Amino acid sequence: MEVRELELDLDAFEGPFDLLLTLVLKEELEPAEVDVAGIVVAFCERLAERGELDLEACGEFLVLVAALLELKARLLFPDEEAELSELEPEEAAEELARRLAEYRRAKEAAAWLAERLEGESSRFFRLGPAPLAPKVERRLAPQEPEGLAAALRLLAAEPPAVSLSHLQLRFPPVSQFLERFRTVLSRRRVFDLDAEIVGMPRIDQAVAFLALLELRRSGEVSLEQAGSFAPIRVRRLEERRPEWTGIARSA
Amino acid sequence: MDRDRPFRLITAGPVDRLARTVEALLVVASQPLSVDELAAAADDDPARVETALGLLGERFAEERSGIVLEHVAGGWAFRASREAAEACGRLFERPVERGLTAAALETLAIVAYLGPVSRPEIARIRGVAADSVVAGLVERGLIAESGREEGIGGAVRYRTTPLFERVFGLESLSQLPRLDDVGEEAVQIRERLEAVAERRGA
Amino acid sequence: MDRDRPFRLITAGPVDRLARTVEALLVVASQPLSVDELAAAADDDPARVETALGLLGERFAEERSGIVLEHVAGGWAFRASREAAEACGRLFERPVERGLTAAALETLAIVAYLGPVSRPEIARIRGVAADSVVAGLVERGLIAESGREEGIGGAVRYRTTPLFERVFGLESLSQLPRLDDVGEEAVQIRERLEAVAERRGA
Repeated sequence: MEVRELELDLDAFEGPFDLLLTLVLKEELEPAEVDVAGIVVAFCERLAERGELDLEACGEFLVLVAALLELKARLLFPDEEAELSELEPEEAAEELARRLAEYRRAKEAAAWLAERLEGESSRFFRLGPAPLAPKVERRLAPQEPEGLAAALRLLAAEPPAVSLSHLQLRFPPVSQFLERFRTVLSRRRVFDLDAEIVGMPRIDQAVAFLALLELRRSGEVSLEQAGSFAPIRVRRLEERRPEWTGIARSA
Repeated sequence: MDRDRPFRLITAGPVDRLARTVEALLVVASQPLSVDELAAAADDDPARVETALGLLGERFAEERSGIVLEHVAGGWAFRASREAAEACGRLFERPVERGLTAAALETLAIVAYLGPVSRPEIARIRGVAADSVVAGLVERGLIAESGREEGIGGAVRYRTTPLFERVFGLESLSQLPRLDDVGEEAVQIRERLEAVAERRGA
Repeated sequence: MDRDRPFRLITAGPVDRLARTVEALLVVASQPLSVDELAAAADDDPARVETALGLLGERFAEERSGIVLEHVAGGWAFRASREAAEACGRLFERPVERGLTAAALETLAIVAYLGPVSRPEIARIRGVAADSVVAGLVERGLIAESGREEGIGGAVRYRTTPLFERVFGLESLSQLPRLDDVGEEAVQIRERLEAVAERRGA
């Protein structure tokens, strides 16, 4: 499966994934305009159609989409110094559910509007002034020049700090899992991924998977899976330990 | 049909004269006119204007007339009859609503329900930057600026326009279905998320 | 008056239906429509459209109706009856406006302090598209075009007008209140505004 040829149909873009990446890199498409969730959904649908887990494709996709997400996040929230507020998992789940409900309502309301518009398609009315209507003259009472100065002062005022409260889902660094897996592999030649990550939060499981793909890419391990959703077996290949340079930095 | 006076619909009398005046006002107006606006322009009583509008509503009704009186966007306005939609479609564009994308409708819904609302707020709800979509809706006249957020350096806020109500055939924003009635409650979504998480974790 | 069918003016028949269609087209048009345009839109014969216009001319005539069908250069259009002229005058006479909207005031301030200035520059500083606000201020005569930016295809620039100075009680722009806390000269004010806009927009 060619990740780069993944066909996308998003708000701001329609076409293959690699064209989208090219446009972003050439700065012809704002990363902020890109609906990353839409890309993930498209990829998952494609994956489901195939019915088998293509690790190569998953790895490539995760790397590309992570890079895109990072780029988008940096552009939306350039203030790297800002403190991320800590939320308890309970509160984070609450917040996530609240946001999803809000978005779902917006979508439902939009569907209602679309239906309404369809029903009103046979209603025509004049948009401009009537052909023979008198001209409107607007007159303005005397104004204080101080109002102009006040308006510019407001425009010159520093904007408030951007709230980062919705970046509560924090990703553990990939390097943490790389170290952990290397330690396990130094003791055992083979282990099952599922046994290592059972009970972890979903975010940690995802990052662990990312670390595994990186180990495979660097030739440290081989991965086996009997079938879809079967346990993923990790096997040590050799002692080679290349310098880590990839995505750990960004995670 | 009496050919000598075939079109004297409204018998002579003060309300009929007022009805003619209201008719005249509506045919030159650029926007729907409220009863108060009509009464002020006609220099007459709002209650009498309502009576006149009742007469005109019978006369300018769908199937009776090519000109139809409607109550929309908080006022009264003339439009073409639905019977003539095909002919109108051949002569007039629909620049306001043509090609409204799903993104535009979602943004419009957010502004209609939550307005006045800023671009960052819209982006937060939709998860995508709202700049070009908002600019497109302003251009179409469906939303307009409505001050800035409280505090210093606040973002520009937007609300829907009377044109929005007119295009969607709404008497007012209160005709939108209640948000509580559409979509799922946060509680329900949360329960679903938890159910999924449990299945995965097991 | 026959109360059972008081408003069936035009006897049933194809020309009456056509007349209703023509009525509908005229009430939607913002320009006079020629017989050919009407015939094309109604998908009917020009001669029959003329007949329909004749019917409508009798119906929408002075003293009979507040809506009057008029033949002007370029075609046919509805207008208000002379009887309603006074009321229409009141409708279009705007009360003296007490103030400007926040958007208009911000834009006007930018043009006054930094002018001549182009629409893209105004949009950059305000962080929102300036097209409709600028168009509104031009229409009201508070700002006017003043050349273009350097280079081929440069954007139109705007400056304030003598009417602006009258409304704000200024003999010249040099009487604008000082903005030393923002910048001493226009150049510094502009730099400061652009820097803040960039931080706000990011």
